[in-house]
Amino acid sequence: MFGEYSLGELTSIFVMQGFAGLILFSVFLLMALGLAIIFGQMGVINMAHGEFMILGAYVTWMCSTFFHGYLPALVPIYFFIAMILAFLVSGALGVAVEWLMIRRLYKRPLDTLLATWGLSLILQQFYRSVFGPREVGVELPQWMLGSLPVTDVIEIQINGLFVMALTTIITIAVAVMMYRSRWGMQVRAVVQNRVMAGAVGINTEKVDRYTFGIGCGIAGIAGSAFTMIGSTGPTAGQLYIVDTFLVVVFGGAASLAGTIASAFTISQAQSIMEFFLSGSIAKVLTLLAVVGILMLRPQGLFVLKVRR
Amino acid sequence: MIIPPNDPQKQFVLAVEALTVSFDGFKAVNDVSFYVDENEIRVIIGPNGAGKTTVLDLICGRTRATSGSIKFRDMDLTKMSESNIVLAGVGRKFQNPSIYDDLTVFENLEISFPRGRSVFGALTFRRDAEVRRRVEEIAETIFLADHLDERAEFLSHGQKQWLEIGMLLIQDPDLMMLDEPVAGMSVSERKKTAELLHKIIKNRSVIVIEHDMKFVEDIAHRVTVLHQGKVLSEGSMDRVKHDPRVIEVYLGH
Amino acid sequence: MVIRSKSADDTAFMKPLEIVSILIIAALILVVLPATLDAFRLNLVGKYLTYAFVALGLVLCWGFGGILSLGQGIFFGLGGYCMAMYLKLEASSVANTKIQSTPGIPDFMDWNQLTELPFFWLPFKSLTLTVILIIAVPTLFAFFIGAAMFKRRVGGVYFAIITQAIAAILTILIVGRQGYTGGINGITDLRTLQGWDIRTDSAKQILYFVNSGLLIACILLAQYVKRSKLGRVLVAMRDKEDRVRFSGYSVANFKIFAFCLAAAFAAIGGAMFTLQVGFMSPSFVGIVPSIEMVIYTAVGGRLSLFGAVYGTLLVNVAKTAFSESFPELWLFGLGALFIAVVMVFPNGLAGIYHSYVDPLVARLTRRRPAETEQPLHGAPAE
Amino acid sequence: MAAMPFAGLAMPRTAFAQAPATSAVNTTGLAVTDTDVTVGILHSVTGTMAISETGSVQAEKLAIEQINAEGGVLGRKIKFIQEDGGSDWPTFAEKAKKLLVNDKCAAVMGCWTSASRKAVLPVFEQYNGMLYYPTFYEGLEQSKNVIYTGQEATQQILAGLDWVAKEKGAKTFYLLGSDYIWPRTSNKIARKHIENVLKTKVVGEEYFPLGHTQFNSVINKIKLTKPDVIYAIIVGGSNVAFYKQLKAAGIDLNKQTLMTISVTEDEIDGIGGENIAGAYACMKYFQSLDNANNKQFVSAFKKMWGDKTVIGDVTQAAYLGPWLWKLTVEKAGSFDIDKVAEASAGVEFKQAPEGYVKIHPNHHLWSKTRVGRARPDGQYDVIYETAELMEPDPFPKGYQ
Repeated sequence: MFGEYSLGELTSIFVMQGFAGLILFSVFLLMALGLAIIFGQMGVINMAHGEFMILGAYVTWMCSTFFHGYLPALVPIYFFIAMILAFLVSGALGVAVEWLMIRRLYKRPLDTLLATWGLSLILQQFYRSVFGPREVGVELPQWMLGSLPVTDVIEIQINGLFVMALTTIITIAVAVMMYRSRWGMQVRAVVQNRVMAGAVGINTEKVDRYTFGIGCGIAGIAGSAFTMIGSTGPTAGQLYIVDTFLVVVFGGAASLAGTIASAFTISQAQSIMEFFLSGSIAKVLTLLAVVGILMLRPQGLFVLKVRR
Repeated sequence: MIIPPNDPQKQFVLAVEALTVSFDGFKAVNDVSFYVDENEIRVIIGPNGAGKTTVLDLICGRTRATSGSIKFRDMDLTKMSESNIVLAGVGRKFQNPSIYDDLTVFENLEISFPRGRSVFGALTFRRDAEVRRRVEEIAETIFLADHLDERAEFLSHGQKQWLEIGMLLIQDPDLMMLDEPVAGMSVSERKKTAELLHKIIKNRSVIVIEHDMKFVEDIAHRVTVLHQGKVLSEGSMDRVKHDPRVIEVYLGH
Repeated sequence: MVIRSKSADDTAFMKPLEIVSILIIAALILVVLPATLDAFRLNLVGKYLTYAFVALGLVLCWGFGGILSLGQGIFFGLGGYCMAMYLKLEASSVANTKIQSTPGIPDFMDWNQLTELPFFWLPFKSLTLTVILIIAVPTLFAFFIGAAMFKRRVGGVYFAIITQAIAAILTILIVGRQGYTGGINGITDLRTLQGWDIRTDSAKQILYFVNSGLLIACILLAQYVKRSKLGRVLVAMRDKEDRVRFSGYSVANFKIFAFCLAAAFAAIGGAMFTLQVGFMSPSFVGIVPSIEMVIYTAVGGRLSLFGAVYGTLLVNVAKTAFSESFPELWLFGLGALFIAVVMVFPNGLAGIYHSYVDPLVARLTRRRPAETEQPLHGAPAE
Repeated sequence: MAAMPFAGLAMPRTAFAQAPATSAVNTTGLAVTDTDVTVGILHSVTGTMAISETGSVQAEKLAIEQINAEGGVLGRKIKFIQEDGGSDWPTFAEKAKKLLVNDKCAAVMGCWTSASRKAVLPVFEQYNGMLYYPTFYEGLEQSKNVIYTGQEATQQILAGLDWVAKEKGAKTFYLLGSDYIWPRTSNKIARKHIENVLKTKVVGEEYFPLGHTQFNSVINKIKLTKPDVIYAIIVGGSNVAFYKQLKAAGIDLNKQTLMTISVTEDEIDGIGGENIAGAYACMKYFQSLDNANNKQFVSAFKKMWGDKTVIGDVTQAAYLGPWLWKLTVEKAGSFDIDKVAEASAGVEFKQAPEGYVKIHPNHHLWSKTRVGRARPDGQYDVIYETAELMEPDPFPKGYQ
């Protein structure tokens, strides 16, 4: 298929394709981070993860409408405010959900799956009733649109760069929180031995609640960022859920490094196959490969071998 | 300090040789060898984290060895599935009582009865006179004859331990492995358990992990002391008790 | 030995109360509903009852075995597609399709420039082969999934997510390969079964009874499995998988069996669905219907075979009633149902029955408690 | 469990003076009384399709209200029963059956996706109902019991391709689509036309699963092959992702010609006008259409449903449904389905917002095809329309 193109053209395309792979990687990672915290650290299956993302997207849309209508001067920076608000709103909803629902179900992971599925249905209908069944369009500030021309052919998408930067920052923040902060220590302590952690004075309920809240908050940020590249509608959250879970599970739930590696592997595989094959087939092959590997390595790519 | 087989031709029930398992570089069991005779009661002692339970896990196939061999009669257990190891005649009781809470005592024992253990065997399994007789006989032995209809969930801790022993017993294994059978029991329950063990160890080899030294002394033919994944000492209780290294790491404090 | 335990005698295939329960169900779906509902509503109930097959299978594999599959739609769909392929071939006789460029093949193939029947359609020219394949294809597929996963000890949440991914893959494939599968429209416009018009009201009535008969047969089969030692091994496995393994059972084989049986039930339901509704589409294979089917089981009580039927009927009747009057509210209701059944009534209708109705009946009839049905209300799976 | 018919809005009573006797106009037991007649509205108001179908429901309700205000049909006020298809095809079939069998609706306005239409079609044929189906679709279908008020694929596609070949001198095309029957069939027709009629070239053809959100790889392929025209038939949420990513990748639609047949003003609402400005859409109706009928229609629609609502091709086609039915019933002088079906051919609607439509004997509509160019404010500028009405041809020779 490449016979008719010059070497220069091919090189440029491969550079851009590599960049496309990186964007996909960032997107996958951003989707999966919140879930990796919730599922990996707490063992909770949050089927409403996509709906928390969409909540962030709706918050962003509301900000966009508000700033364009009332504070046009601040439009160039509204996106940052929107992301912070998205984090807070989704996080707050997460904390409430944990308090009302999840905390009673820690011993029954499969049941949390069903309960959060119910939650996702309720949230979808809520969005439909409040924001209407149609998709809403988020108007981005001018500087986030378009691309930077590097050569004649190679162009780097600004929103792609933005997503990559955001993903990097959030990943580092999560890593620092998990492995350097007191809170992270407490979370890991609770994960490993709930009773003991309680006994040494850790408020396990509070740790659970905020862990869940932070996971949901990150989902909100992801949703906010995805308004740049995807759609915002009541059912848009469902588009992400299978991919997200596969990334987390494939990475071997418990480790951040695993999630990163898995997002990287899946995104590269998909992006490369999409280039050489048709979109549909690429998707099927990627999913099949992930499922196949999970069957061979049920604990995911990265997991510590321990005495059971 | 490992006692090598005096006679290389001698047939042991269990021969563990150079057994090693490492978890991400950490050697939980390191080059362990020991041999169990017919009808021998072997007790494994050692401080927490010495690798005692891991050794049992390795024998019954729950954990796979990194290297080394485990021979049960003529079979190499390291290559067999858990269920085949059981079918070969190795039974194992877990540290925490591992019974089926939702089933009655009768059903608990019945499930362990060595018949109809394939899928279609289980579908066509009949609760005939022989099953009933065996179950009732075992229940009598483990002091639960009056509790056959009770859901296992409602048994006391000690009774649960006995039930699990009963579940092993009904399989009639050649090699029985008990992980802390008296842990968490009251004094009177302990006594009864000792009595029970004495009754059931006839005609089979037994490996016991135990912390209670009085109890160990009471039943052990030979004792193996593990420390940090290695065999520290082996021999009669008397001899082990006086081994200075053992005193230092274990009995001393 | 003189000790006689009640358990020891308890070898009957059904306890008296279970016989009563099944008679009530049989009376309800074979007599009461047909007598009181018009043809349209009865056909609807018939459609709902096809989902009850799936719920029944889930009781065995999820309730008893602790294996939550979020991909039962796969098997429902495969069973339904097998049936639909047969009916479509019958509907695509050369006489019926003479306006096509290639007469004698299904219309959607013609639209996609296929000029001959793909090889995997050929077996569906025979009714006998079709009936065999309706069961065999989904069961074998379940066997392969099960063997691959359970032998490697994939369980719990991982299994749930992987089955979900497989459902997603299958949907994309069916939708994308439309020349072979009918694509997103599914296989539609099915008319006759061996010349017998399945679209008439009388045919639908007959199919309703066939469906109900099959459902009762499946309940009896499930009851047999539940009452056999295999049923107890499944419960035991859900409690203490390792203990079962160390009692000499191959846990994986038992799980595969439960999963395959559930798949076979689902497939029968799918085939009956196709017959009664007259088409099959990929919208049953996907994630959403698969999870909805789990909720039928949960509402009925995940440990109750009879509950599966009631749960399915209740949820679907509620869905129809709600969406006729308040379509916007239905999703709130369904969502709340998911949450309530998990948080407040983990044993569903059967649990409510056992905790409220049963004691009441016992008091009224002054039976001694020892004779009442001993519910198996353990902690919910996992 | 009975549904609650939502009565039409208040209306002048005087209009029902000269109504013919019910026994004469309704010989088959439809829900027709001396004062009113019941029709069904069957669309998804929940689930993924609610996004698209909302506009259709609104348009149908508007048409019914206007008809009632003018005196109804054969002197009878239209009442409607609305059912929710829930974006689920079997539910559509179930509800269709309910509307026909239980509620005896004289006509049903409904469905959006081909899949839902395929699911209800046997129901309408078996129970002899009348369906007015509004969406542009792939063709290959024709039924006595359906009036297709949207365009079939050749009507929509051919004129647009001719235009782009002539005006833009396009020689190479890249075909894209969501992976299901409508885009695939439409692209098939487009490819035949491009290769056999225009004698130009297709340099790529690709499909994505419904709901796909990552298009960077295909955008790179497009950059590599540099087609003169991107021909895109992507639907739903994927649309939004596709156009946003296209714009971000630096493809300026003012320089790169892109033609779509799937993006109406409704979709632009979600995509954002600034992301798609410059693209060409080819369909029969745009909200900005400049004629008196349309101005009236747009202002009535906005009055009823709010200033911010937009009207796309399908919404307009849905609006035609109740009107065409009314005109047909009055032409036939009867509500009987058979008579309505028979009388349909030749019915003309001169007040159609799109200008003028006429029902063809094959139950599709004669209509003009137009090309619009997307503006940043989410509207289209109509830049071309066919001189003649396009004849509907659901089974096009040479395109199969």
